[in-house]
Amino acid sequence: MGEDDVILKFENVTKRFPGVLALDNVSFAIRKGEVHALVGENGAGKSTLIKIVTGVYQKTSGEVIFDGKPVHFLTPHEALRNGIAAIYQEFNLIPALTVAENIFMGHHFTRRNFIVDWGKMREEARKLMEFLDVDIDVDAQVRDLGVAKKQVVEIAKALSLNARVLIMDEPTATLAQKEIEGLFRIIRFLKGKGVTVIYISHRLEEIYEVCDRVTVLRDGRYVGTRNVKEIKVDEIIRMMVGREVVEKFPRVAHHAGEEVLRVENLTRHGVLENISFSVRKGEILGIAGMVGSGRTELLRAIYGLDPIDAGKIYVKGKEVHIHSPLEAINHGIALLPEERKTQGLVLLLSVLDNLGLPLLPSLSNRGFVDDKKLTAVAQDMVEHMNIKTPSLLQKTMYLSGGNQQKVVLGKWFARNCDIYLFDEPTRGIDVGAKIEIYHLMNKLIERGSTIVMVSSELPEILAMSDRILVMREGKVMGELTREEATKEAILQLALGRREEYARVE
Amino acid sequence: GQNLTIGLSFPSLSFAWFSFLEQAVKDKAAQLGGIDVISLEAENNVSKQISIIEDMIVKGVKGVLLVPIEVEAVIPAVEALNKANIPVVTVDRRIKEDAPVKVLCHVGADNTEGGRNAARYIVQKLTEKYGEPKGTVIELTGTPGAGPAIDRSAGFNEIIKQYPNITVKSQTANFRRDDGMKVMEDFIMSTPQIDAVFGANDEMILGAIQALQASGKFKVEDVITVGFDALPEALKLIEEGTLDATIEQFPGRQASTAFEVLVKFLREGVSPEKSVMLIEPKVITKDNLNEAEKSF
Amino acid sequence: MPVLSEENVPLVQRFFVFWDKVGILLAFLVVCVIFGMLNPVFFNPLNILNVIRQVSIIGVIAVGMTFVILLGGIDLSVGSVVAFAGIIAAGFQAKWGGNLFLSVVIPLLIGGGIGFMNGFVSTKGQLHPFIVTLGSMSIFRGATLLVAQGKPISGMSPAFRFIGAGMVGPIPFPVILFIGCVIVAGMVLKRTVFGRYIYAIGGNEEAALLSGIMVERYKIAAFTILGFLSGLSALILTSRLNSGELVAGQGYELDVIASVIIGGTSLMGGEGGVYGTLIGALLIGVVSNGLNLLGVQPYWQMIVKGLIVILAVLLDKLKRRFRTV
Amino acid sequence: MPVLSEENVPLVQRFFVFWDKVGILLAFLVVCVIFGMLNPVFFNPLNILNVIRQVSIIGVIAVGMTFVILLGGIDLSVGSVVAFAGIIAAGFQAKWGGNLFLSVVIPLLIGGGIGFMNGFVSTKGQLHPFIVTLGSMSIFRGATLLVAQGKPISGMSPAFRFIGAGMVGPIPFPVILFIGCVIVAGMVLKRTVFGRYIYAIGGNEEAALLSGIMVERYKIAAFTILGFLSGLSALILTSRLNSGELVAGQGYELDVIASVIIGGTSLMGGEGGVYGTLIGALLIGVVSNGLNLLGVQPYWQMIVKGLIVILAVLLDKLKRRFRTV
Ligand SMILES: Nc1ncnc2c1ncn2[C@@H]1O[C@H](COP(=O)(O)OP(=O)(O)OP(=O)(O)O)[C@@H](O)[C@H]1O
Ligand SMILES: Nc1ncnc2c1ncn2[C@@H]1O[C@H](COP(=O)(O)OP(=O)(O)OP(=O)(O)O)[C@@H](O)[C@H]1O
Ligand SMILES: [Mg+2]
Ligand SMILES: [Mg+2]
Repeated sequence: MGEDDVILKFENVTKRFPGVLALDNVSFAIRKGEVHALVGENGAGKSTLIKIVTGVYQKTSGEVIFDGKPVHFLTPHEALRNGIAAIYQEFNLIPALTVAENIFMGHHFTRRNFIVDWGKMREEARKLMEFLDVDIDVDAQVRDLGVAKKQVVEIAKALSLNARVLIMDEPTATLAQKEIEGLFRIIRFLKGKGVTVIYISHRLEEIYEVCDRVTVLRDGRYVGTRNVKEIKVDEIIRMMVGREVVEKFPRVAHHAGEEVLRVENLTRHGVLENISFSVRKGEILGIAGMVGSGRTELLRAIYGLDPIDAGKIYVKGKEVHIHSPLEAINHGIALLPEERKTQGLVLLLSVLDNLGLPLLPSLSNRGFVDDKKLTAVAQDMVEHMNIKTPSLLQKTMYLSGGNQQKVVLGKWFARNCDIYLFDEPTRGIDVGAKIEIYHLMNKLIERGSTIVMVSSELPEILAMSDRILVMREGKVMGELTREEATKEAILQLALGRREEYARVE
Repeated sequence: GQNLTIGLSFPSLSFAWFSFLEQAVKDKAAQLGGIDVISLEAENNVSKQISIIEDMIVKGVKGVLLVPIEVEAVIPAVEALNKANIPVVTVDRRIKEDAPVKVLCHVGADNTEGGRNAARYIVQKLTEKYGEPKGTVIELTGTPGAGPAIDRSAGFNEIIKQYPNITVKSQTANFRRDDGMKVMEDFIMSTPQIDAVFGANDEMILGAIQALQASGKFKVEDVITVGFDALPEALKLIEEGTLDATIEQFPGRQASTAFEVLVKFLREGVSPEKSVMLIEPKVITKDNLNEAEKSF
Repeated sequence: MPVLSEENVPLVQRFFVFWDKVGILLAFLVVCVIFGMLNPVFFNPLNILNVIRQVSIIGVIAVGMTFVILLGGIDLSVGSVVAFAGIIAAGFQAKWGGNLFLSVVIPLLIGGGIGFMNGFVSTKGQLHPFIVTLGSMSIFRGATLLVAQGKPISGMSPAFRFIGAGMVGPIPFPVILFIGCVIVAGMVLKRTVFGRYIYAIGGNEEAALLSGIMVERYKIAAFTILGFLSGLSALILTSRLNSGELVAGQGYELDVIASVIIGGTSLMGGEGGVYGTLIGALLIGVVSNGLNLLGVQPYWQMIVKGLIVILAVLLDKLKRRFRTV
Repeated sequence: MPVLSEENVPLVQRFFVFWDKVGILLAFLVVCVIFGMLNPVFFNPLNILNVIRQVSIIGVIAVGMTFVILLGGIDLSVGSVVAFAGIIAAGFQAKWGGNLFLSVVIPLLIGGGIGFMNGFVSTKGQLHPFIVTLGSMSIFRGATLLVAQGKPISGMSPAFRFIGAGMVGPIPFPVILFIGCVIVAGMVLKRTVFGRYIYAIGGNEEAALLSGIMVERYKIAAFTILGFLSGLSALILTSRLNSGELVAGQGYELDVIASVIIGGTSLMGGEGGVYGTLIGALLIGVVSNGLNLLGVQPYWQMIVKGLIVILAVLLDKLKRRFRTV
């Protein structure tokens, strides 16, 4: 490979955080115009590496060579000016502002260089939405969007920059099939225009669809770079984990018991319409649907976070009226929210405190926390879920995205509940850890709990659910049994072709 | 006849001295009969006082009794009163003398002279004690920048400076009792010998007395203590022998005289004989307690 | 997603959507109408101009404070800046040669300079502006006393007095300055890149940074603007009082911040605007004026003022309850 | 994941990790040593007890304010609560029968009650506590004047005077109350469920809510504690001054909040603690005492105080710069 093909080159890049060596002498190169995948377990150092490129973090030592010259960006501003843009793993949107403005934040269309040209901005935003083939109102406030739509806005924002190098850190973690296909279309389009794309994902199958080469990091160290065409998934996984990982979905058969949760005609004007379903003990109910189909809203309504306009909820046969999460918890219901940073974690607190949060009342004695018990429970969770953290006392804000997600999961796994509502539970979690989590879910079922799982990852929902509910525009379009469920069947329902697959109840 | 509406604007209700003044006005009004008094305080804020007077003009008061927060800053409000043909009498503090505005009359005491009187009293007492004017005097000054604080301190120092053997240590205690106590506590730590304390108002000297009593280092009786304003509480301590003296400025007499002048002008069109009536500030000690205006 | 069409929206809700836009304005009008009914003088045009003029001193600062609070910051030093810039203005008028140009420009520059320092120290030092400006509040109160040597400075020239006491036709000049500031600031916030960045930074500082916005620079700029406007307020005040006062501006910070918050700008940053601040400042002014006109006793004034402020914002926030009905 | 062992950490960095824990304490000690060198009286045990006693009035409130600020709230009404509870205590002592029990218990209950109201209105009404407590600041200042009819109330019984002026051995009783509050609050924050919830809510209210914490209840509780401690401070102050003062507590809010922030508690909530507040309050007290001992002029005191506050927190924050080197 000739030097002039290379656009970005890492030479012995090292990054040290207090107590953590996040990157250890990483050296590799990225070629002009390629789509380069970057993979590795949670905490391997992927996000850190890209943040060093874009000037969010400063490297401890080593060299980043961009376009043949060593660069050292001190702020994202400098990186952007040099044509390097990124979609970060966590959202970087401004909730109170509109979609259009968020897309062009930092590079507003202007007249005379300082007057904002609103018309042009909305027009261009609308064009981007069309290009992405999604239905998002460019005048809506970002705070009113679900996670997936926010992700789409992030993508639009990155596209609007006309960057030479575009970095995407897990852009598809919450996207459903249709949106993912849209994204791939765009990546190919960009590639055609000569843009270099660095693509980070834990969904390895995606790499085969769009990427040319793949680089693997493990524990902050460079493992290797391969042509995607010449390497099998198993081999990538082996490079990532350092050992063989065999079964992908460790699903065991369950015996469904009595009914534990029944929802009848649940309605929330404008969001949910006449939703009815029931789940039995020992079951996993999957909920599938497109972006914005109302799945999150459904879980929130059950959990007492949003007021409902009509409908009834029964827990173990008794009608309940839930107005707050505490009431839900008292009825044995737990919700794992979809946005870990804003809803799942107290970032300022340690891993220990976060894991303990829902447990404190049961781990205390006359109001005093029993720290020994708490530490034991938390330690147990960290080991079970393989949470990578220098210590239990590390603040969760310093964990990698996937490890943060594991803490959110662990928080609820540690507490004994009858009904778990999981919203995108494995978002951002690496392959190896996912299997651990599926094992844990199985354990919960064995323990006699019930799981309702919203997921945009079709293989996961297909493999883990006993039954699958498909939603569209706030309505239940149909229910599929394990036998009926296929990728095609779900997509048909989710896209609105009810007649073919709907089951008469 | 028709009820007369008179506005009273004064700096702040948080200082008891002004509530005596206000009360005196109200008593006088009740005595004269047929008068509504609208009294408004300005939270010690000059621009608020101007707003208040503007509001009084809009409301249509017939006359204004004014206790200015600052001698200069209130002039625009007096200008506005002049323009609206509303007579104004100033009480306690006089607006700047050469200001191009009309004031019907000024009734007041002289804070600078009060400060001088306090200093003279202390000098006399020190002379009695040591046979010559010498010793260490603590001066607790009022809120920095506030008019009365400036004047009282100026008068006090003008006299004290004439005696080179008297050392003055000054610190502000913001006209507050808690600050008076705190600052005094610190003086007690830093000063080996304290002969006298002057507080530019009674609140501060009362706080200082608390500090002296609690110190164990000094006995209040051995320290010459002088306050200012002759509040009932101060008078009571003078009676008990804890406080030596306070300066009386007769707020009640000031207020009722001024009010009478104003009402007379409004009702009978009679201008006062003198345009300035000064009431001599008086040193109140155990010997002339009965001359104090307020009872305790 | 099924979007409700206009006809489907219940009337109540449509009302509250409307309210959402009008916000505190309604509460303000309610207060005005009540005062007007209790005392008709209240609606006298002279009184109305009177109130706006009274408000302008606080209001001009509140316009600047809106920028800072939109960024999620706060500034407690504004009162001291008013005193310091005021004493300097008075000094140039009455002591140091009486040059009109200097006595206008220098105080504005000093105000801007102090604002810059506040912004610089808090952003570069990563200190919360609350503590930095608490420090400068004390520093510049002391500096005021030091410069003036403990005595107010008076005697302004007629030209200088125009700033605070002049009239343009029937309109007091301070009113023109104040309303002018509101309009310009409104335009800046809504239409310029600078304004949009203010919202972005206040809404999510990290996101703004990652979007390539030079966060620190804009923060410092906002504090500088506030300092500058505090300087302007000092000019109005000094000119109105015909004197540089040492206790000027004491306690202004609370009135100013209250105006901004009552006007609906969030102390967390990112939401609000300067028109709300206009209403907020007017509300505070009107309550004080109305109670004075009614001749309410001072003790009761404090109590009633406190209650009205709380009730007004409560009324404004009630809408939230209904918005998600 | 490679965890760095102790030996690998560079010495400088280890120093700053240490500093991180000690925080403002170091800055505080530096200030103390400087004052001690300038005037040896400063380190006289009597003076040290003197300072702590002076600080206890602000300090007791600051302990309560730590709870509220940890939750991301703020309370401006504490000064007025001190005045109101103080005048009530004085009233029960000197006017309404002199019952010791009532004159202690009623002010505490009133303080707690006002705190409860502040918390209730701001959580249920979804108003920022800044504006709610700005309102109650005005309301209870007015109420104080109303109750006292404009005159301080004095003449406390010896038993009541023990609260503020008594000694237990060589230690002033207020010092014991203050340090007691710090220790209890420290335990509550560190060891109880309630304390942990405070941090969780302050760190991320939504996450706390989703974890099943009754956010509103704890917020109201924190305001109630603060109100109660303001009532305690009022007892100490009234008892020490031997009088219920009208201007009592004016401006306390700023000193109290400054103590908490200087002590390292974040105004954004979720970070900090009450031991920091202890140091913060002591720092403010020591600066004032030290400057008084040196006989620094009032103007310069203001300037120097402002500078020291800024420099101390700056010194404390410098560590951040180094932590991520
Ligand atoms: N600001 C920080 N302070 C301390 N440690 C950090 C910080 N940021 C990241 N780390 C640590 O650095 C390591 C690498 O994190 P990074 O976020 O790069 O992982 P990642 O490969 O992106 O993982 P994931 O797939 O979970 O997102 C992790 O162990 C993480 O805990
Ligand atoms: N507070 C809100 N105000 C207005 N609209 C909202 C609000 N919250 C959500 N919505 C809209 O309601 C719809 C349902 O969103 P929801 O998040 O439940 O969908 P979802 O199926 O979970 O999809 P996602 O994958 O985006 O989370 C979306 O179109 C979303 O934009
Ligand atoms: Mg990552
Ligand atoms: Mg969702």
